[in-house]
Amino acid sequence: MMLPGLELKNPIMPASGCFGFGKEFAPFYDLSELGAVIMKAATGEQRFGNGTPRVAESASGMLNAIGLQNPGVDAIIEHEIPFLREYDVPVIANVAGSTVEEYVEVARKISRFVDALELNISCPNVKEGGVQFGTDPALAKHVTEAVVQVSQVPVYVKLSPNVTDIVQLAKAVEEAGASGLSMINTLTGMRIDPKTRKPIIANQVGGLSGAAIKPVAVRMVYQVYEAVDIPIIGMGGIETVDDVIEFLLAGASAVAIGSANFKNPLVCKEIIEELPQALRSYGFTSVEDVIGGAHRETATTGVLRT
Amino acid sequence: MMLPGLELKNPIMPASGCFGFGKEFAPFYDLSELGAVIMKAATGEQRFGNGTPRVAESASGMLNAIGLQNPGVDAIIEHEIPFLREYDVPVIANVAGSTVEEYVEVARKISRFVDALELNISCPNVKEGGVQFGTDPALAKHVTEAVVQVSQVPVYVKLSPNVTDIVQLAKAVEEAGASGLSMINTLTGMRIDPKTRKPIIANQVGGLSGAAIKPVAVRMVYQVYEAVDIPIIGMGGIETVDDVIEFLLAGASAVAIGSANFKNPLVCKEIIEELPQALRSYGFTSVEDVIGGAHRETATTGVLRT
Amino acid sequence: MKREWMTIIEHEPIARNTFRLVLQGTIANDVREPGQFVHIQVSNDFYLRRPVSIAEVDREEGKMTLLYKLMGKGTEELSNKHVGDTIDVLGPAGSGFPLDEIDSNHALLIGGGIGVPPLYQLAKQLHEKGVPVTSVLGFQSKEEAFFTKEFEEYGDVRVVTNDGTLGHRGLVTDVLEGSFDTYFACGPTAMLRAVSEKLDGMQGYLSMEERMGCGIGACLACVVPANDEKGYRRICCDGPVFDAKEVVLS
Amino acid sequence: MKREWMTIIEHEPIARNTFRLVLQGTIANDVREPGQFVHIQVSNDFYLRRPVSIAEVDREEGKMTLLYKLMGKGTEELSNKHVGDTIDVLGPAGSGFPLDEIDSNHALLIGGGIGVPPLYQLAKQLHEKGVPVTSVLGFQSKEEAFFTKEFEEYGDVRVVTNDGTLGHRGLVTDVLEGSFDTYFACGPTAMLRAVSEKLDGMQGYLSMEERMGCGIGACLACVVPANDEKGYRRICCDGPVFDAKEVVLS
Ligand SMILES: Cc1cc2nc3c(=O)[nH]c(=O)nc-3n(C[C@H](O)[C@H](O)[C@H](O)COP(=O)(O)OP(=O)(O)OC[C@H]3O[C@@H](n4cnc5c(N)ncnc54)[C@H](O)[C@@H]3O)c2cc1C
Ligand SMILES: Cc1cc2nc3c(=O)[nH]c(=O)nc-3n(C[C@H](O)[C@H](O)[C@H](O)COP(=O)(O)OP(=O)(O)OC[C@H]3O[C@@H](n4cnc5c(N)ncnc54)[C@H](O)[C@@H]3O)c2cc1C
Ligand SMILES: Cc1cc2nc3c(=O)[nH]c(=O)nc-3n(C[C@H](O)[C@H](O)[C@H](O)COP(=O)(O)O)c2cc1C
Ligand SMILES: Cc1cc2nc3c(=O)[nH]c(=O)nc-3n(C[C@H](O)[C@H](O)[C@H](O)COP(=O)(O)O)c2cc1C
Ligand code: FES
Ligand code: FES
Repeated sequence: MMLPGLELKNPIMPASGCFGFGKEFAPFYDLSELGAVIMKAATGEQRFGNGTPRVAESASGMLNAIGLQNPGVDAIIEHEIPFLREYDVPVIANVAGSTVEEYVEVARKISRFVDALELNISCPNVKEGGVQFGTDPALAKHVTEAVVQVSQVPVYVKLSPNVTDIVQLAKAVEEAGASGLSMINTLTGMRIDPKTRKPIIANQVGGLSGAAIKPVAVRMVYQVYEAVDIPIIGMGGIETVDDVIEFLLAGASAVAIGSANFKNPLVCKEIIEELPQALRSYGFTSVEDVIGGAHRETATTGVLRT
Repeated sequence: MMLPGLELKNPIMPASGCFGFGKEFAPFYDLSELGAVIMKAATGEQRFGNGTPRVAESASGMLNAIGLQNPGVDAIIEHEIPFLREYDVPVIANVAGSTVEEYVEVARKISRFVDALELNISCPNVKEGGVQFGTDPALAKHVTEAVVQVSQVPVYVKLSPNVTDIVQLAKAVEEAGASGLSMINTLTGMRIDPKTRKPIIANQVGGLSGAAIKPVAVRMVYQVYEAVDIPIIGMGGIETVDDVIEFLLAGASAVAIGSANFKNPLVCKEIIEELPQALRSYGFTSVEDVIGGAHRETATTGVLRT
Repeated sequence: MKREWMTIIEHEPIARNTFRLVLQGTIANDVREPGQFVHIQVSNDFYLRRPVSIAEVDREEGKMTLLYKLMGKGTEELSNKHVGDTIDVLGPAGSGFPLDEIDSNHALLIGGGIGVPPLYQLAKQLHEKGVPVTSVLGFQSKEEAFFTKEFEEYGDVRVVTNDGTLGHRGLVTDVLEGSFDTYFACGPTAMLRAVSEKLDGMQGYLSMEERMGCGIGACLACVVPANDEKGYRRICCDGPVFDAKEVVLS
Repeated sequence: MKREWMTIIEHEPIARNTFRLVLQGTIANDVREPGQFVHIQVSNDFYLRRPVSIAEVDREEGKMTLLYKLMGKGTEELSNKHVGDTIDVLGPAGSGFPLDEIDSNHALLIGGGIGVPPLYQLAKQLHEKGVPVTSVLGFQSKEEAFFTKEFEEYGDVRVVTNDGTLGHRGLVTDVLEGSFDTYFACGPTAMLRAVSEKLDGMQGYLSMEERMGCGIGACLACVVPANDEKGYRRICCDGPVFDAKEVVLS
């Protein structure tokens, strides 16, 4: 499978922030088996992130407010990317920042060492920068243009679901030159503990991920697929091979798996192994055959039921 | 407890669309035990709603696209309200429409027969009208003003979570004269069935409700509580008495329970019975004591843990 | 109608992917008509309940039999339950076949696949009433067939399979000939439509299916268009059984 | 580290709201140090795993003991599991007490409440190494106390309860006097801070707690500020045990 900048053995990759820089998962399986790896966000300088607690549990999901903790773009290039480069797997850098200048700096530096960028304009967990770029189409367009200009590799823009009109955002970044989209990031949420009477997460709000958000993610992928001509990496609540097929049918060309890696560190590998058989059982001949299928299917429900 | 137009025995009420007009739940318990009843949406004329399937299951939640099926405001006044009026319980009418004129007509007619209106500008399941009033602050303000003007009872505006900035919407309807807010309606979502390759719901998209959306709802109530001076009826994923306390701490003055009535038709009654003991066990002396508590609490976590 | 934790007292496979489940509890005492169903909360992992017809009931003993087929995750999880486990049941739900109103000299029962179960209690009660019964039972193949012997206790049985591995090869609509005055059908909507077209003019009752929310008539998830001013019926409470002239099969 | 379905071979209450759980499986063979933990998926109803310390391990027999207290829904659900059930475990996780590096003439172990468990395997291995051990075990009350006898097998024990119903009345920090050269503490952060201030200057190791996501070092949920250029440590893999000088207790 070919996507801009990426030659994928399969459409499965771990989502940014849920896989570190790969090292912690390497003892569990060979990272070369993955379609690609999306690294944890990189910013211009080292960041220490938010206070703890940083995670909270919710029904079929979790909240997180890590706050873009990372060692900074230079340290990532020097200490993290070489490890991933030992594997036969495309590497995608997740690019974050508080200002357009920071995004541009990170993109310029890191794009020489990776196969594609995922432009993170949707992190809800930092006070300044990040998410407003993802909720205002004009700002989204502006930062995308700037990053596309300096990047040596294709740029996928990661969209926030916390918006009234996701299609408008998607079109804005497509116009700005994005080679692809990555969606969705987390929904902003909060948990309050009746015992302490306070938000569980130190940052008060956090990003909701996991199976709970899958219907919102599938809906957004479906809507955006009809409106843009660039490929979509779909994510949000994927836990099983059926979930992967649901995203592909909605219009994703590949998928990323985030929080499910915490439930089961082997989840990506297991789904990759199950995928061929699952495709056959639903009557598909290839992954390409599935992509966007829900937009084409006209048979009546009864026909395919047994 | 007093809220505009409502004298509540307790802060628990069934949410609109999940309780019909009460008749179906009357065999399970005495409706007079409820804090209030929020009726199914009323429109100007009878509506037949969307095609079936209208519901789909998701992780810790469900999608629905009923499409505002209802017998029309006149039939509701004639055939449904009298039944509820036999109980000692405040009745709230959920007012829907496709145009400002329809909202105004429904509100004018029905407000003489109920204790408060819940202005539904947030139904995601009808093609025209409904949700755009809930996503554009100027439109929201306009329809609220018009309805407040003709209503003989206080108007609670029901907000949609499918927006970039919920606070902006809340402020707009407060300015327009809303006596309270009701939040949240459902998040727009989709499920696709790998077997049929099509969206499960005939309407394609539906509204996500249930425990899955609770963190989003709590976050929105928390943010809006800080920005407005009118009371909030909180809802979205409430299933237990702890969930009720979580919404009250976030800033809700009362709560509504929706889809959980389908899992357990006795859920409202059971939570009403459990509430006094739960309040005591967390050290509260009254419901009022809890409302907005998360905004005031400053003790360190350790103190209240045992 | 009530919510109750019923106890599983028997649970066994009876055909390919098909199980027989016997539940004990007071909901069984409340069953009024054949064709009613129960709304089952399989476990906390599922947000919605699953509707399953009551295939047989012993009101005095407080026992009811369900026959169900594995169709997805919920029924699969149900099949893992053991004798002695309890299960969250809402019921008895819906209006069944209006036996009291029915005056028939020869009844034709038509069941397709997992539409067969509610007809079993119906056959039994028609037989008790002295009405001669002919049952047409359609399955995909021999492996999927069940209860064909049991139906014989209450009258003639015509078995049809898609692949001909048991009984007649073809569709239930191939073998509806005879001098019947009333029919009762349960199965996929496509089958119900074919049957009602073929038997147009005869008094008929259809048991319908739709995805449900509440199961008690409050949410309007389960509607089917109707031929009158009201314009619709709720399958969960106005049905699942309807007079064939009452509803519009789309 | 691996993911494995371990079998429950013993499960019993040992104090108020406190349980002893013995698991069998190959994860036990892999345990390296006292103070490591396992990350438990209690059931499908819970999205996050729960970290629980390994209180005792028998590597040869492939058995490990956990001691846990009911603190919420996850531990409550765990307490409903029966002998013979299997449970989804990730482990052994984290770095424990670095026994090989430790050269002590008299070790002081300080455990508060449910911080006591990891010290038990530590006491045992220090004892085997020939290091004299004094254990200070703090509980809220007599009903909450556990394993005080068991610790006596490996050295002196000083029991402290908040309400004085067992041993000394007060806090663990009241009874730390003695000629110790190394201390090992596990308990609430407030206790760890008090202990490390009181024993400032002595070589010390702290076992810490934080809400976790992955439990394997990938998500950065579980960080604690550190005194060096890196600026932080991950409790789940750099810890949970740290040199007291390494981390900043806020
Ligand atoms: C009145 C009535 C009586 C029924 N009686 C029986 C019976 O006696 N035996 C039997 O095997 N089946 C019966 N069914 C069908 C049965 O409800 C479905 O097969 C079952 O709900 C599938 O659940 P699942 O979790 O295995 O499938 P999934 O596809 O995982 O279910 C997902 C959701 O869709 C719903 N759903 C899927 N298929 C159907 C369907 N055909 N009808 C209604 N809801 C559906 C489920 O309830 C659930 O909410 C009956 C349905 C109705 C409406
Ligand atoms: C390294 C380590 C070792 C531990 N060892 C033990 C032990 O041996 N015995 C024991 O009883 N407890 C131990 N704990 C604490 C134990 O993890 C929590 O009591 C448990 O997670 C509470 O889960 P719950 O579902 O009952 O509570 P809930 O409040 O319902 O849990 C909600 C979420 O918060 C997390 N959480 C709540 N309290 C804590 C806490 N104190 N630390 C970390 N996460 C928490 C849960 O894991 C879950 O994700 C240890 C914690 C850590 C970090
Ligand atoms: C702990 C955690 C950290 C995350 N960090 C990042 C990040 O650094 N950059 C980013 O773009 N997304 C980040 N995300 C979002 C995920 O990449 C993903 O978009 C989201 O979690 C939805 O997918 P899921 O439901 O499979 O987890 C993070 C998510 C989690 C749970
Ligand atoms: C089947 C169904 C029908 C609904 N109909 C309405 C409606 O008519 N008007 C309205 O304002 N909200 C309607 N809602 C939204 C609920 O009132 C509520 O806002 C939402 O479901 C979130 O609460 P919950 O998670 O407790 O269900 C409906 C929800 C469901 C599930
Ligand atoms: S399922 Fe709710 S009305 Fe029928
Ligand atoms: S819990 Fe994920 S890094 Fe520690």
